[in-house]
Amino acid sequence: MAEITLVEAINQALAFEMQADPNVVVLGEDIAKNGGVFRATVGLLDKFGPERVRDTPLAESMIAGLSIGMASQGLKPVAEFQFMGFIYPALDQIINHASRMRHRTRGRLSCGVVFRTPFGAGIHAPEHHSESTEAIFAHIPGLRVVVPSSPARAYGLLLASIRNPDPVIFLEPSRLYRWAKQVVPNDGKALPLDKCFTLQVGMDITLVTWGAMVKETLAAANRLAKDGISCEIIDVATIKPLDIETILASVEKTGRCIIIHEAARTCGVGAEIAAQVAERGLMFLQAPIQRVTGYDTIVPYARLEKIYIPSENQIIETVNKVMEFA
Amino acid sequence: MAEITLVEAINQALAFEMQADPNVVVLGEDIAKNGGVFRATVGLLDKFGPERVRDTPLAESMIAGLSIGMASQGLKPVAEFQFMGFIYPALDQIINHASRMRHRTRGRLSCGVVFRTPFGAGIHAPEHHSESTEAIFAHIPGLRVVVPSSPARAYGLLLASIRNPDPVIFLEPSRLYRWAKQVVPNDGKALPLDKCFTLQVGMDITLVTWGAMVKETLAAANRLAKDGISCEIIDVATIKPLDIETILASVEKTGRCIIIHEAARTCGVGAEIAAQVAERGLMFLQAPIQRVTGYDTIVPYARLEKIYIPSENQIIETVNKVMEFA
Amino acid sequence: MKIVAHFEIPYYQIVNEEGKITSDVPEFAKDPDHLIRLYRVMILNRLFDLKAIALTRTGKLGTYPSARGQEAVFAGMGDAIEKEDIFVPYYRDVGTLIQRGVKLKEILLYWGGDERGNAFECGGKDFPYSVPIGTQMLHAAGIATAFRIRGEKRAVLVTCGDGGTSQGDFYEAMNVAGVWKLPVVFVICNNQWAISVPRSQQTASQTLAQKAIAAGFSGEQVDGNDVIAVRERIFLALKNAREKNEPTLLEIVSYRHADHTTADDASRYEPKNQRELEWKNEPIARLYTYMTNLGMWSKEKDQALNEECAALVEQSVQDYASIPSVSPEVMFDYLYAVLPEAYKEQRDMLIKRGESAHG
Amino acid sequence: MKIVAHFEIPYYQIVNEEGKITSDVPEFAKDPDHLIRLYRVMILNRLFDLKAIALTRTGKLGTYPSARGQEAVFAGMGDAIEKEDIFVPYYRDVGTLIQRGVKLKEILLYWGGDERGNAFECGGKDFPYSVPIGTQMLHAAGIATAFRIRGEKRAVLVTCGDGGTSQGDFYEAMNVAGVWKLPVVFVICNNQWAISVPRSQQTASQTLAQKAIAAGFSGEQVDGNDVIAVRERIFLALKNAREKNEPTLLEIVSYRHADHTTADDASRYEPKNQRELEWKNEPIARLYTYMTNLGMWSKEKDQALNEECAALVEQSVQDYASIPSVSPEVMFDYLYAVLPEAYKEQRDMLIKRGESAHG
Ligand SMILES: Cc1ncc(C[n+]2csc(CCOP(=O)(O)OP(=O)(O)O)c2C)c(N)n1
Ligand SMILES: Cc1ncc(C[n+]2csc(CCOP(=O)(O)OP(=O)(O)O)c2C)c(N)n1
Ligand SMILES: [Mg+2]
Ligand SMILES: [Mg+2]
Repeated sequence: MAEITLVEAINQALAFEMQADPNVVVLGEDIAKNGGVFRATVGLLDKFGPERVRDTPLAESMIAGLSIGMASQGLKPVAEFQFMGFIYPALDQIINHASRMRHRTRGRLSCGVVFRTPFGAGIHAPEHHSESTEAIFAHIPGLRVVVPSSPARAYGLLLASIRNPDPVIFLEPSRLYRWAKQVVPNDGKALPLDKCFTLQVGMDITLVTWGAMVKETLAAANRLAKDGISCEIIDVATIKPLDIETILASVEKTGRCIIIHEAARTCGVGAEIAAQVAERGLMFLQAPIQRVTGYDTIVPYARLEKIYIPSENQIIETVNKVMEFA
Repeated sequence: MAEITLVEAINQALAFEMQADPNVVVLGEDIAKNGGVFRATVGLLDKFGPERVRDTPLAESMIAGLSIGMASQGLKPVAEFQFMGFIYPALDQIINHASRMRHRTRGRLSCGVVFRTPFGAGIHAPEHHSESTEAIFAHIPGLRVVVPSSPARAYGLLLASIRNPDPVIFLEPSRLYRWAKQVVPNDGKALPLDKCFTLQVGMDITLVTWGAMVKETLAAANRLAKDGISCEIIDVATIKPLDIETILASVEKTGRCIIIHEAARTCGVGAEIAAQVAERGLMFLQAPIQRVTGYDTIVPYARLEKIYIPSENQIIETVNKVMEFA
Repeated sequence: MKIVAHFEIPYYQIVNEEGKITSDVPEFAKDPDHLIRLYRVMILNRLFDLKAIALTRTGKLGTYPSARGQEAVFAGMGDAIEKEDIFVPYYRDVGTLIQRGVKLKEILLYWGGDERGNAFECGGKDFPYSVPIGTQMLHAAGIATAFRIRGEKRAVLVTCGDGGTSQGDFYEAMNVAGVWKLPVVFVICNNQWAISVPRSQQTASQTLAQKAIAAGFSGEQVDGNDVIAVRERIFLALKNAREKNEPTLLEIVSYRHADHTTADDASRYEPKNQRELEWKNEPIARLYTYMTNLGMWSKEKDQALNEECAALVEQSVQDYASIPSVSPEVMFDYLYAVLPEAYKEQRDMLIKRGESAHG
Repeated sequence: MKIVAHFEIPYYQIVNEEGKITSDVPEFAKDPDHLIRLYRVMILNRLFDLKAIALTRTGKLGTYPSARGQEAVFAGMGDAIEKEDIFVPYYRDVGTLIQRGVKLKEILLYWGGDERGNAFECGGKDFPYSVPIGTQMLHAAGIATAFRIRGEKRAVLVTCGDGGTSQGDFYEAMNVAGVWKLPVVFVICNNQWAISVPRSQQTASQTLAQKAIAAGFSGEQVDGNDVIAVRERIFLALKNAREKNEPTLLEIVSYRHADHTTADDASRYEPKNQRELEWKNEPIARLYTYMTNLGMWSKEKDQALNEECAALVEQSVQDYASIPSVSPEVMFDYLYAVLPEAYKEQRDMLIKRGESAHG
């Protein structure tokens, strides 16, 4: 079986579920004939036709609002926003409607939609193409927020997201779209939407991360292992609802915790994880929790984006600092 | 001198600054002839005329986008969003433009706007009128987020916000609009935008809060004092940038910290404060940090909103729990 | 210079303010029972509004938006729409909801601050009120898209106010309805005010109906005080939607004979006398005159109907009062299809607190 | 039924695809120097685009959006607008920016991934490129509002693509411009494509110009391959804006003779031959023919001009290459007017890291 990239795994999951469930409809800008600017939806138009694979006019609030209407009648819209920087016009529809349709109708209507979008910096894109604002969605009750970091997890988590009856914000790290290949059997098996994935078991320190930063974190842990520091790596994967139990159990074991994310530090999801570990795991902590994050600045345009993204070195330095804490 | 309410203090500050600075322009829905649905802008149309006091068509993205354009040419727009639940259509303009105009033009253009909006539950308003989503704004680099909790602070902080050359999100706790009256001299004196206010000095525990929850926090501290528990109360007031030094200094003294906010817990601003205290003040902590917050649910419609808002009792219980921690 | 496109906006009226016929009477309006049904909904709506306003004064309801003066549009819509169609209201559409099977006590429950009022005992997939102005237009387009994808011959009817036409969502919805040929009818309830902002300050477009030109389909104005014209034009537009996948924009022109909501005080901004001047056009008297002139209605019948409707309203207030109060943990019960582990502790805490608050 | 409003959309052309005059030639176009100036901008734009595309291939630029085939609209705008007016571009407007005083090396710097390209050494308060589609229309309306409040006789010129007309912001901006009588000219650069989505799938409206009807002011189509018509219509619209506070919507119709950007591959979706068929309309050849026919231009002059422009482009590439690299801490230096205490530690960390990365 051939190895596939993360974006190919997305495509595989979409095709699988469209085949399995006639209610699944894919929509977005340039997703039909063009197959998506990242090629995530390539081939779907030919396989499933223009009724179920729809190029929309250029309007993101519209994409979200349409999806909400469609979902209310039992369809399963999977909508693509071309980049996370362009999802903001849809926030009103997402916050004021998608997240609360079930709640405010006491279950009479629901909103089983998946809003997919590539996110993060590092692909030399124009301004506004490199945002990581997952924290906004993580704050909104009623939403689920899912971030895959490997082809296999992209496949399994996307299937789970489509099958889940709640609105899901599905964030795809564009920096990983073509990073690593993996064999991903097209078996239609979903992964759980409420569990962290422990990517590496370790004894000395817990590194909690998600999305594109999994790459640097794995690399850092690899180098740290050579210095005899054994890192446990947790890929949060589902940011909302948060599986804090897995994280706490790890911190109980290691006594140390670093959270790594690309988003700006202040009020990022790292703050929530740190707060919960501090509230519930204070007694385990042998050193202060640390966050390695993007700066509290606008994500810079391409020239400086590499400097913005937390580096392998930054992670290693922070681990060393935490390990030295007495 | 007469005592005035918080909303009257807002009005006083607007009138003062419009008089002092001809560049200040006020705009929003129903703010001119009608004086605003909460009467915050009452009288301004008569004093300053229809060019500078503008009823807009009903469109929030438009209100934000217009303000950005106006500010780029040196005006000082102070725009009202009728309720926080209706600011979301403007998030795209705020996140993609207001917050970064100075940054992306390397200072050539700037965006000195104030976006005012009432927020919070507890006034028996319809659905979507009771949100507290300050955390969204607190996450966005380039913005300032300010929340007054008394007439005097409303006056001084609003003046400071208008005079500040950065974009300010100015959140007015509608539950406090007519809660307490205070003499507020119309002296044009601004308050600092980067300092917490210590409302009450105490020795045993630090209570960190802002906005409408100042009310319950003060009341709880009052009752706790009778049991011999001395609370230090910090009104964060400016949520972004965060004056963590004042909070840390207090926690260093008391060894205990509770953060109280009305917004949903997950990824609320309380998480950021807890994270920073845990990172930088771990050695001071005699008990785990706790958060007393709104639930991770949609703010319920009027019938249940009182149950949603954290109560005086909840604060007292949490303080007692933290005080008992050994 | 050559002209490459031209457009016209028609205005429809069948019965004028004197109760006189000004154009062909449609078939349905020749049936007295049908007219009386329409009339009854308008009376019920008006009496219900008065009662609801009274209830807000005693704190039994929160804010309430009255339809006074606009009853014809809500009655006409409810009458024109088929059961299988979907209705997407804004927040003033009590008259239509009644005809869709929503109970008066549910409407009271909603404006009394309880989401159970959105649960609609009658079932169905109509939307609840939309508070964020304009957003619902897109939901309607989405529902219509679902019908197209499934090949169902159903239509969607959606409403907004004159103020709502300024929102981007209004336009985006019309635009996609035009280009995707969606079976949706957009209705603007033009009552001349958006809270305190008059129609003239909302937009410079001569009519609101012409906004459809931007989306490439037809728009028309209808006399909103003429329930016969309203019902007929909406009926035909829905038919067109169902049969030809043609969207339509209808601007129903009337006047808001009330404060915006009970939280508003129109005397601050409404020119003195304007309401009085407009009152001669109000829709209930017009249909009364028309039917009385034709001998199908009388003062006596009117009184009986008013009494019947008043009793219904009274009953609904009692039904409302006897609805058992709700457990706070519903906040969590409808948040997700299945409550995630992460929030169970919060739900338990809420229940514990609720108990101690009561005990 | 009566007709209460009617509208027409005109189409303007002065020189057709054969270089023949089809309507009155405006005064400015009788001045050969003026025409040559316009022609020069178009040539410069085209050569610059080709160079920029080449630079992306070697990684010296990031993504770049070519104006090939649309040079007339950008040249015409830059010529028509006054210095005191404000220009609010979308992202394809190189030809206009040049005329506004922005240096070619700055444009390269921008597309090379550096915000300094937005700093415009020439100063002024023109806006930088707008990447989030449609948002800039509102900025233009806001700037125009500032002019009205201050009583300044200045106008604002703003652009978007055909795709951009589907955004709510586009409509909201036009609506407020209409009702507030704002001195703003909205220009739609209709190149028939929004990335892969053809004009026909973007909206059902017969013309894009008619979208102005929704906002209550006039819209017109202009032959976008006829730089004389483009320049004249924009000039008049700006004049109207300045003198009468009348907004206008101009749909400039041309064709995108390029991939959407260098990150795109139009062969995936563009029908074969369409580009070739459209090429006979392209604006540079048309003006060349027109001027040559009138004896004011020649092959020799053309070659000289091309050489001069190529040299300018070449020089700009060298200037670009010699711009010193930027210190990472600029991220913080332009974030706020004065960096708040809360972020100083992060800035220091960044500097420290930068040093160690270099050292
Ligand atoms: C997005 C949004 N902004 C503001 C409001 C507050 N608001 C409620 S009703 C209203 C006026 C609506 O006027 P119109 O659309 O004409 O409808 P009407 O109430 O007159 O029937 C406003 C501004 C809102 N509900 N939603
Ligand atoms: C809000 C937003 N959504 C999506 C995009 C991605 N995007 C960039 S250009 C483009 C197509 C624009 O087409 P059009 O408006 O016709 O302008 P053109 O590029 O053809 O000149 C899209 C979808 C964006 N930049 N902004
Ligand atoms: Mg209205
Ligand atoms: Mg285009």
